[in-house]
Amino acid sequence: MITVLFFGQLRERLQTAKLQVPLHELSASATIADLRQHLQQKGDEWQLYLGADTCLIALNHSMTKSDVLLSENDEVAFFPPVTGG
Amino acid sequence: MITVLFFGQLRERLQTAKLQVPLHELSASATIADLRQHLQQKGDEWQLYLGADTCLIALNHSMTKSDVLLSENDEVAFFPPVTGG
Amino acid sequence: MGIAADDRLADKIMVQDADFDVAAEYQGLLHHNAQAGAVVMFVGLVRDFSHDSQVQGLYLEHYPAMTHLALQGIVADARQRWALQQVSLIHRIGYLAAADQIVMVAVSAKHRHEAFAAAEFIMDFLKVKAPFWKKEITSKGDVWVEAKVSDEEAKDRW
Amino acid sequence: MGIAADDRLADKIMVQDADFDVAAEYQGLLHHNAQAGAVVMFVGLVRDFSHDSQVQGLYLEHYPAMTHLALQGIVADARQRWALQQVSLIHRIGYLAAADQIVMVAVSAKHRHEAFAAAEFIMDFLKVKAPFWKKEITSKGDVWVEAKVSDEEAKDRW
Repeated sequence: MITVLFFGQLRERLQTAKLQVPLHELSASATIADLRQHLQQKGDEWQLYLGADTCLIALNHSMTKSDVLLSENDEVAFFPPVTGG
Repeated sequence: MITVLFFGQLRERLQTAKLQVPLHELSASATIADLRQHLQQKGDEWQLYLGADTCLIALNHSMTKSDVLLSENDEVAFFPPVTGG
Repeated sequence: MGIAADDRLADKIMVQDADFDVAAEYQGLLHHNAQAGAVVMFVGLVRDFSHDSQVQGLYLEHYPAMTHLALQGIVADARQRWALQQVSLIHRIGYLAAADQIVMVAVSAKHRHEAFAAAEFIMDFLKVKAPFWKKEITSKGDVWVEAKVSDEEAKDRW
Repeated sequence: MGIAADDRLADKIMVQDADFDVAAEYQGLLHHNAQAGAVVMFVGLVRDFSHDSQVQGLYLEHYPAMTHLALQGIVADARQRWALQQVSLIHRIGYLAAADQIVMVAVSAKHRHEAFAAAEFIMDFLKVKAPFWKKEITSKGDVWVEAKVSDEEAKDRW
């Protein structure tokens, strides 16, 4: 199972803070890009907001890129550019 | 009258904190360089320590260069590189 | 409530709702190390909203499982680049009003250049790498703060 | 005893024997301006002499008629370069022991880059332009501290 989290404006727009995706629902050797495409099929908002170039990704609490392979029990987070400090 | 001050190691080496030089003892249109040469004639220590390239000069409380003209009642200070902060 | 971690160098990294006391953090930094020749402290504050009377405050959301790790990573990167003594980094979350303190970084080092550079580096990376999001609470609803291109550029200087 | 001057922007520039309180200076800086988004404070301290047990303390001599003017000029130069809110600059003179505070500069601004740059600029210029001289008091006599080439280089970066 992959745990997927959303933060900030993305969480509000998708009206979702957290969801889970069984790894077997994705293609074999699935990457974060595959997960993202899978999620974008959930509806127009998902297509639009998860498709944004500015969308950042963390894998298991570290910033990462779309081409990284997923493993069972991974935690993936999608969020807009950060604005702390 | 020109008031001349010395600070830091220069004050200690010359054993002088302050002295006064009548402007008329210097050449007409005397510069700080002329004052410095005049003072260097006071003895070997004066020759040596006032001749140092690193010696800094302030005229009326602002850093300045040797080629500046002197006026009556000027205050000239000679000192080594500063080491505050 | 805060999440604290002291690594082997006793860095203090906190993410907390509560306000912080700059004086206590300064004393704490010096207490750990009597060799400090230079201390640089940065405090980021909520600017007065008087230019826009609709804004009533800020809300700071974060990614709890990631935030502390991200800050630790930034401090570790700074330590790779400069010889530092102590580092303290505190970031607040939750509701904040005008003039409230948001973030503090304090760095001690033997020499001033290291302390200045590390403090600015930590802030520049925090601004684009640490998972915090600011929302302005206004009388007409909430507005997410937009990321600034200048923050990305500031990071790229290093 | 101190020599104070408040220019039109209420900068605080002090040359004094007495110690200073970083917390009070920080509060004073904010008190003058509720618009501050960024505060950078630098404190320079007497490093521990334990590497050299002969050193017992420092003595800081200055050129009283010039010091305050020199510091004012440096702060004015910083204001020419960056949009700053308040500036506080305090430098101590006289006898200082290990771990004593020597100098503090605190700058508030809307944005962090201005505050960082101005604080470091003021320290870099103070180090080579303000008429202070340090002497180490040792059990074998007094030794004047040598100026560092790196300080001249730091100033030339600006």
